[in-house]
Amino acid sequence: MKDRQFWIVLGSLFVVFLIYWYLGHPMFNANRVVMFISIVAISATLLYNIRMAERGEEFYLRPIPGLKAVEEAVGRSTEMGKPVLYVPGIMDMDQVETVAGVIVLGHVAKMTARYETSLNVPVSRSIVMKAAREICRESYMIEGRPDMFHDDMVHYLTDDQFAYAAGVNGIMVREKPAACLYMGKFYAESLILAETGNSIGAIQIAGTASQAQIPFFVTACDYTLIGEEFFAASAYLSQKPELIGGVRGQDMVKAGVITIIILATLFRFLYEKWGIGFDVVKLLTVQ
Amino acid sequence: MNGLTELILKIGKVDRRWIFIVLAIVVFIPILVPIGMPIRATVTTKVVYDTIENLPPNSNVLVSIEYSPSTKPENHPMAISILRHLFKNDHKVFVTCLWPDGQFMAQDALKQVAKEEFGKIYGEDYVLLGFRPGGEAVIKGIVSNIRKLYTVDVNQTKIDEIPMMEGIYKFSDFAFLFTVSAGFPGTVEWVQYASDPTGVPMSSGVTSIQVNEVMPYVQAGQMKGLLAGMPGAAEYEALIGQKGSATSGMDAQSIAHLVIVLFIILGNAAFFIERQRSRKY
Amino acid sequence: MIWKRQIPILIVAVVGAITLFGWFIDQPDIKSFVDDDATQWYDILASFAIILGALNLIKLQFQKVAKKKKGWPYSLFAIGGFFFAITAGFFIKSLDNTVVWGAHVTTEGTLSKWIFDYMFTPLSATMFSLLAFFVASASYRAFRIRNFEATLLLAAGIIIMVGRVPIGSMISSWFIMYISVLALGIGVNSWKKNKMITFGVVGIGIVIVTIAGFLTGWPIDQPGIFYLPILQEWIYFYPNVAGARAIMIGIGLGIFATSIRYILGIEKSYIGE
Amino acid sequence: MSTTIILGAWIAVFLTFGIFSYLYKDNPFYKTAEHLFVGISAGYWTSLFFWTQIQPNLFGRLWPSSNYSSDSFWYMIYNGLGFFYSPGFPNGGVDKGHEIHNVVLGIPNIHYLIPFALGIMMLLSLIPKISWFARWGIAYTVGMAAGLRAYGFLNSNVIGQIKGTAASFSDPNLPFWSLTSPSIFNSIVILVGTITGLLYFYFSKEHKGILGKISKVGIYFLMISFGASFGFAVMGRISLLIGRFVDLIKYSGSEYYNATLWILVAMIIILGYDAFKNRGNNSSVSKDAA
Repeated sequence: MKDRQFWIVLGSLFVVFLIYWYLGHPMFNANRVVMFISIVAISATLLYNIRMAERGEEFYLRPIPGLKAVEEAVGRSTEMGKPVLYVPGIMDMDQVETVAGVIVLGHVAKMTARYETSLNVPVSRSIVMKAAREICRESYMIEGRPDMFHDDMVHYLTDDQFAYAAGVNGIMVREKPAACLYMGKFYAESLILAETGNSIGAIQIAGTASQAQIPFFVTACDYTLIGEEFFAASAYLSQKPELIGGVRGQDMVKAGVITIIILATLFRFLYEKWGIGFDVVKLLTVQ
Repeated sequence: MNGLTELILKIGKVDRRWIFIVLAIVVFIPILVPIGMPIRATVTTKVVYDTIENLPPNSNVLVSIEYSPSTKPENHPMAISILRHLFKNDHKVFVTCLWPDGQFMAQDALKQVAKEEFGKIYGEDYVLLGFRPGGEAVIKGIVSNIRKLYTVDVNQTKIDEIPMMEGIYKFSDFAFLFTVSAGFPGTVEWVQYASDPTGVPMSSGVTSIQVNEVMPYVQAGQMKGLLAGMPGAAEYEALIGQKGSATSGMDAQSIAHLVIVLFIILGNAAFFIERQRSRKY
Repeated sequence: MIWKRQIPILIVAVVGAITLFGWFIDQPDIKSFVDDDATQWYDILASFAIILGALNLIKLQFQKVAKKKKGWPYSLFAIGGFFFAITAGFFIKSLDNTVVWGAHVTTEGTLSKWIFDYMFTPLSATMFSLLAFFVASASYRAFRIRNFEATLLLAAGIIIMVGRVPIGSMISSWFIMYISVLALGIGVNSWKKNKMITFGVVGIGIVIVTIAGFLTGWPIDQPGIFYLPILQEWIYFYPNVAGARAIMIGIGLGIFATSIRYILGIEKSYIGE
Repeated sequence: MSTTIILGAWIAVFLTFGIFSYLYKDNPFYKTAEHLFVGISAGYWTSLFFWTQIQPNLFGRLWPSSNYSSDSFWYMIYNGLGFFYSPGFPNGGVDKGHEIHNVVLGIPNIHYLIPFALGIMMLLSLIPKISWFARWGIAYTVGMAAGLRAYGFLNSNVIGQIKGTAASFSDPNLPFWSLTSPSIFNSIVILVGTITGLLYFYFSKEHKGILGKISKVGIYFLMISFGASFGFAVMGRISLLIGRFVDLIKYSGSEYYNATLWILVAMIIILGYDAFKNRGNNSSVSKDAA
């Protein structure tokens, strides 16, 4: 019973709901009870794991291959004495993917500080520029190299999608970076960036959850963090309890979803073949 | 053999604007000189056709337009073919838009099909309710009480002055929903906030790029078939027997695809040759 | 501090909880508030947000002109275009002036519709169609078979691209069988690295395919697994749906988790923290 | 063919070629067209959103014509606004057929003052010093979107997909093998693909041993899915290009005075002359910067 307070609250909520249910559950839309229970159950799982993480409980997160590739890429650009180009996507800080992109930038900035490689971060939103500068300055501080950090390492180009892609292309062609990292939310311009990066022979690593752009990054880049891998990587690097707890909680729910799929197939077979049990399909149809 | 490898490698180094010119020519010529290849309907397109064909006579059908001129070549032929099919079977068509410029697209389609081709009467056979901003919240408003959201139609006439709006108060008063969608808000939001919570059957015509996001709904039965991109629109034009812009675009689409596949194969051939060479030295 | 931080978090928590549990409440007037009024407020605020975004964009252009930043003359076009669209929307309805205010934004023959047809449509449609050219050049210069996963991706992509268009139904399944025998040969060659085995595999493969072809009279669409239109339909309706479904469930849970974190006030990225 | 349509055709063709000229290199034609696009879409959104939501559904509820009384204080404000912009505030109130609820102090639908106030605060946030004003309005939209999406995604994208994956294996006339119609083999493919795909995104355990093999199968299914969306994406882009060429061909007709031909030739000459004039310097940078 690790988190007594959590279980007491959950238990009492459950009892209150039972009493309310047996009192005829006024004002409650009964045929959506399956959704109500799953919302409460999943939220409780997430909250439980976040609280455990906040208590400092050690969670094992499997190593993310993409992150190792990032270290190799920065190492390679140090050998070749060329800069590292980091593109945090084209959207603003209200997008969860941009927030994850800035967190990964902090990790990359620590490496460029340690290896003394120059870092170039063109951005397309003013709030992203502020956040990116903050996190880079902090990383250079932690690595004990505040002297190496200068403000225009992170610089604003333009808000417009294609003008930004053209601007970043110009930087790639002029400075010929050895490593190009694309971490954040991308739309159609992902293709323009990855293709030019390919033509200058740079190592390219991408990370995004934008489903339509993942195929282009997978074929054009050397390594791609796909969807949730990107979020797990940023949680892993940020060491923020609510992010690590969130990843852990979602894993538990995913395991639950897989079990339910297997059980549902089984029950459906039993019910339709020999009439045993209950109609699972009706249960899962919530209107 | 050596000459060929040199040629492939040389193509790899060529300025990419030559590739742009090749694509422009390959797309331009088949539009001018149509070849007319046979179009074969796929299962998902047939399911849409059968679902609309089996709708009970003059039922209320909600058609929602969520695309803009930037994807008009894919979406507009779908809207026109579906409207032709609905008006041929004398259904009552109600049109809403979740995208601002969807209102223009709906206006063009209705003018061409309802007014000019079928001579339908506005306000009795079809009505254009127009655009309301708010994305998924607009869908939730239509599901619970459409009259609070749409008090006037696109020409600013009051709803209760429109005869066909009689008895239409919320989403479940419609027998079927067809949405023509190009992104957010679109088909996904209509499944999540309208069709799933109420059980009203729905189908959709989407741009090619959105097909992958929507296919799981079709396979799980949350949607009745799907028109997938311009090929889907061309197949539907063949099913209703009225050729349109999608069919005429298919020749150019076919040849352009072959050229892109050729580029991928050539590009990878050059990649293998270079890797072979770099391993030797 | 309270105004900038606590109150927005409180608004998110209260509005989020009401909307989330509004799905379950059956009581008429709470339901009508949650489903109708709260939704209407959302639509009104969404409109203000879009207008704010537009004005912000134009503010940037004004600053660019004021400070004479690089390329400022082009910002004059942006500002000119903005005021031209505003006059069409708010001041000059149309030349013959018969349209009601409000309907003028979309009715035929108005200035707004003219701007939409002859300026907005070509600009936004052409901007999107640029991507066709970049896809073509990237397909030559960037889409590489780096590993087995990339091979699967490109193979599925090519089968769908060719199978879905009319030309795909004209390619006979026997032609595809011959190509797969050659592809098998390349695979075996790079795996076994022995010339003899490769020639053996390819030779036997061709013989089998030819005999089977003669026996059945080379029907163009049999066997189905090698006929592109049927193969592409199977790919995008079964294995593709399985993969897309795994991603969809993952993202669905992710969005659920983020929404709950917003409502519980754990996630505050929307106010820039 | 009226002159406005012909003039429109010529402008449309100029803007189309202006954007296409980006393929050659970033040049003044492209920059002009692109900035016009930014300006026009900003102005166009502003007017459209005002006339489809704010005027009918906000002002229509706060100052309905059915409650109009020229001596009430509330409608005096309305007449003041009408003085500034009469089309938006026609005299006699806005007549959009809204029902009237809770009239307080002569103000109909008083609860709509809340979104009105939050909206004004959002517009005021343009002033740098009080840029945080926008947070309340944004908080409302973020809160409501969270409440809507939490339910919508869980119901349709999780539970709906579980139902779709748990296929029925008991149906006697379901064939074991068939490619394009439901069959036992296809149901197994969906079941295995979904479960292995989900396990690929499992982070709490090292992907070794059995879990390693399962997630390997999972990534194969994911790659096929990415391949399909790659194929569809290319298809969509080509369709859009076809649409543009069809329009250009239409405008090259004689009734439009062959707009396409003239503008194309003019642009090629201008850009060609410009390239010829400064072919010496930085031609390598501009070549690839496109």
